[in-house]
Amino acid sequence: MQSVNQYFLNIYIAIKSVLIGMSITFRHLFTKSVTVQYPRERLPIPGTSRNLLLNKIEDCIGCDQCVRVCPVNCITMDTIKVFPEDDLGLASDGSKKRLWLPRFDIDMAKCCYCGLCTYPCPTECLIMTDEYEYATYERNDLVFKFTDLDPIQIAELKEKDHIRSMEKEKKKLETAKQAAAKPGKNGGKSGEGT
Amino acid sequence: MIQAEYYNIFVKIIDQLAVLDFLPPVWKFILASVIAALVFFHVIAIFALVAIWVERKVAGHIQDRLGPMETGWHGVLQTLADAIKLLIKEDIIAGGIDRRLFVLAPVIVFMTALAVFVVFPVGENFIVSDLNIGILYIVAISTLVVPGIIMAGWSSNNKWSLFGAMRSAAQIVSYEVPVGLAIVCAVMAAGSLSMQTIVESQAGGFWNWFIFSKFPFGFIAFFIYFVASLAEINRTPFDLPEAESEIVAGYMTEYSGMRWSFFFLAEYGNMLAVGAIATTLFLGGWQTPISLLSFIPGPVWFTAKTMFLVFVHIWLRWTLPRLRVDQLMYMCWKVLTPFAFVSIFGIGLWMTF
Amino acid sequence: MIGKDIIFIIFAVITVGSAALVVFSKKIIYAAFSLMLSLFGVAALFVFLNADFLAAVQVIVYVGGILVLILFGVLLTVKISSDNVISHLSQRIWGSIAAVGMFVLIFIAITRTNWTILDKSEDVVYYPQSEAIGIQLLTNYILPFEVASILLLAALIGAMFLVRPENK
Amino acid sequence: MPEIKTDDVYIELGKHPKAGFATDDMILQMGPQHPSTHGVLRIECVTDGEIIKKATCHIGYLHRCFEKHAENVMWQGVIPFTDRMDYLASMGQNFSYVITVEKLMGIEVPERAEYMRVITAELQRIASHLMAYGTYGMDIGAFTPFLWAFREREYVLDLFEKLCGARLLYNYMWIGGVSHDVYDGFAEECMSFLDTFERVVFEEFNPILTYNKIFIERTANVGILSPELAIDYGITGPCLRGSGVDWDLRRDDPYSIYDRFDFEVITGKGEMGTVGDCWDRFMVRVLEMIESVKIIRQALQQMPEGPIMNEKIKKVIRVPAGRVYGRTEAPRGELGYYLISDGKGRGPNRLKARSPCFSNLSVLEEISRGCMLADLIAIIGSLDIVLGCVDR
Repeated sequence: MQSVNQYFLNIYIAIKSVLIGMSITFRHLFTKSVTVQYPRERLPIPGTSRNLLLNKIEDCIGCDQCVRVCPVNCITMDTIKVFPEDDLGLASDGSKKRLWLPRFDIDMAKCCYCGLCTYPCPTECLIMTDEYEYATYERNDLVFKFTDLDPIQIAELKEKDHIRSMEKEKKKLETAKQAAAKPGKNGGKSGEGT
Repeated sequence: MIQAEYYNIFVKIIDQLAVLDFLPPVWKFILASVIAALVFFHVIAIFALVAIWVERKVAGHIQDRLGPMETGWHGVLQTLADAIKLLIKEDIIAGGIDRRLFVLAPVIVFMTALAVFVVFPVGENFIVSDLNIGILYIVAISTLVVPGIIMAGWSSNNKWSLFGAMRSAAQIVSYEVPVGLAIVCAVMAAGSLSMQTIVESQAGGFWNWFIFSKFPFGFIAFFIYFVASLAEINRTPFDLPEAESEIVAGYMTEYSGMRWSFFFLAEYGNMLAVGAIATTLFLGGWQTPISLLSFIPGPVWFTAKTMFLVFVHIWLRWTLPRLRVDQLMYMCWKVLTPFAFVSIFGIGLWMTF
Repeated sequence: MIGKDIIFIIFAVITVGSAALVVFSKKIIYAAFSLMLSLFGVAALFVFLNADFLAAVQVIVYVGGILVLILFGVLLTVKISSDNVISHLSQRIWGSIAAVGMFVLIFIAITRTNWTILDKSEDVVYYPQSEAIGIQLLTNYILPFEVASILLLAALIGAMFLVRPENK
Repeated sequence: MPEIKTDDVYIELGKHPKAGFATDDMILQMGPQHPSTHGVLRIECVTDGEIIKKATCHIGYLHRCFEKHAENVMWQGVIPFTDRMDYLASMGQNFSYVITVEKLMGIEVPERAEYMRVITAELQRIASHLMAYGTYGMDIGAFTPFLWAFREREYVLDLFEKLCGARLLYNYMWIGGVSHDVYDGFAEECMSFLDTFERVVFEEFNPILTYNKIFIERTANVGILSPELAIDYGITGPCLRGSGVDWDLRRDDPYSIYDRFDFEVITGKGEMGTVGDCWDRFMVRVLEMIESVKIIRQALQQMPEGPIMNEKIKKVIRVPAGRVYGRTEAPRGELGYYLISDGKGRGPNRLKARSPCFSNLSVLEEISRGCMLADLIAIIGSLDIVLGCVDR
């Protein structure tokens, strides 16, 4: 008898639960939809959102903190020390800029949007903007170049830097030679050998 | 085969065309049959287009979204665009496939879905062929789908396909029993196998429909037919043969492009067909519910009732989870079949006294 | 009535041709599906004989029942990965003797039958068969009908007994 | 040792002469591209028809060398990688890592930051369990609850986006505090979400899926995980509690400020079938969401004003030498990090993550033996694995 009751009870519960489910779904037929029609309607992006990275290069002092903290190495930075005759002016926080930045590339294809690079930036020039539609057809187009120097300038600077480093090397050699010449012959020999 | 008793609306139309007088009657009949087949192919195709759109919209609104919105007004043309995409898609036949059976299977499945439409009494004078054994014909044709599905599953040379085909065949063969018994209830009440006669015997208001007139047995029979027919056409909650979370897409896994869309057309054609059968057997076919509304023509009523049942199919699909194989069989043999016998017995008693 | 003949010939060719395929095809699965076509053709020929009830029953029982059983048998006994489900033509001599003997018997039967009854009435009056069959089954032939149903019931119970798991 | 008879082996293989039929097993490769393996998991099933004889998991398709990679980045640079471990419950992963590092450094976190951490971790638990609810419904065949769950999850993600700018991979909890303070109106938005969410769970989620008869039939008495087996396999989290074991790190080994809140630890009671079946595991998740709602309400009321970062934390973090194991109750179970530092490097010398999903998945082979193919799907879904967490 127990099992017979159970049999009918099961049928009753099944039909009841199906009807309850159907009534809920039927009610939802007339509720307002929660989606938006994306290209035409957009949800507002909150100010904190982390999307495309932007470097305000005129403020960047080339401190290399962002490069070091980035867990996926998506920032590449080259720096050239300023020459005595150049004056790069001040960054927004008042610190003096001491480096030329011939290269500041961010590969957004690698970026993991963690935002760690923006936190240590002393001049707050590296920020995450709310721009999120930057899909490209070429993967290379996702490498964003931020330097404000043109290629000719970069070439000149590199040439200059090369000369400077050569001179430095020379100076170093000379000082080494002089240093070597003073104490005795052994050091001098090794200096000549190089 | 070609009898005067087989009242055929297409033959009648062709007969009245003076241009075709030079043809012998047999050719006229063949011409009429070809036209009928073309008409129903298009009915299924257009219905499928509309039904898929409706299904997407209903699913969308149930799930608090909007569904297709871009192509045309509220996305009406979306399925058309998809159909065109399917037509021009590359026809992939993977290696290791039994090519002949693979190509033949969707044709057979679709053919059975199409052939059922011959005997539906859409209106008082609107039926392709009022076969004397109409409902038996439907049962016979719908069994043909099983070899088609097995063919698809076996020829795909894919284990998921084979699983799907096995499940589907077992399911359809089993559920033919409650479907048949539920049909017997209506046939007993009407005393005829002819679809038109069954409809005519339900004339005179909705209380004469078999779902209400033999209460509760008619209602039980209708309920059993509805549930079992859901299983016959592999709709949720009985969509095990194509359960995507279990066996990928069942017997359709290897199909793509036009061949796949034939299966899809057949599925929606079957939905329309079982809706129409349930309407004819239990909901009074083209009869008006109350005589006040008799100015609305029969075909409208028939279509409205069928579409309502199709809507319930869609509605159920987006509500319920899926059964397991053994529970499916339990439901068929231990729930639906006994209750079908009870209702046969009840209607038998009703008819006797 | 050339059109009617053409339709008949088409169905006859389908029936005989697919029956031949059943015998001669190498793959068992092809044989099984050809059998479906053959049985379907026979159903069509029944329709030609105004035996529509019989045609429907032919499709339901043979295509829906027996053929599906055969297909299940084929699918379940062989690995799907192995492609060589080949049937061999063995015992050709005995087989052809039996076939020819059967053909001769049927041919004799056809030639000796008096077909003139059908020739007299040019248009055969169609009358519903299902009703007549039903009445006959439940009046004159109730005993064979019940015996057949008891036989089927016995077969059912036997099948259930056979597949029952052994008691542990 | 039970005695094994040769006959049993033969019968199991289906090759015993008395068995009548010589049957053959079918080897079914489920995945790595399969709709319900929840990622790139391959399960090699030996099946007899639809009955699973053996289901072997093959993992590693999503292996990203996270632990090795962590040795080459700075201490704070590991946090984005922990995000990507269990990408459905990133806050929980952050939480576990940062409290481990703080334990090693021996620093305190400001009160306000602790509250923020608890609130976000519990919101994340809700989001993660919602995902489990939705995908489990989809595994069983109901599609609509999936999107409803996503709708609710969306509100949580909106809160997170406003809070820290990201929707999925937050990097919110930093060593020594949290990255962003709450915005104006966070508490009100959060409260209104919690109110509607509680109503939605009881009025929509439970009637349409949890108490649906078909769903109960599919999940009750399926994949029964006994408490002993669960403990033997090191199962943690809702899967363990579903087996009726009353164990929750938030209560039993309180970290952060969890000892200040009043909440219940939900355990499976075998309401619809046996204790430890799929339905119990599922129901534990549903009820845990309600408990999380309680915790968030209390935390929002108690939250003090103050700083959100420890002032001692420099931009380059120095961690003293030592080794430490820290653990939290992540949405999927006990998530632990074992860290070794030599005190000189700018990052960990060795990092080992004890991921809950990996341990939970290991029991699949044991509990799926002899069930049907459809049950296997139900069991995988009820274990609620994330392949990013399994493979790391």
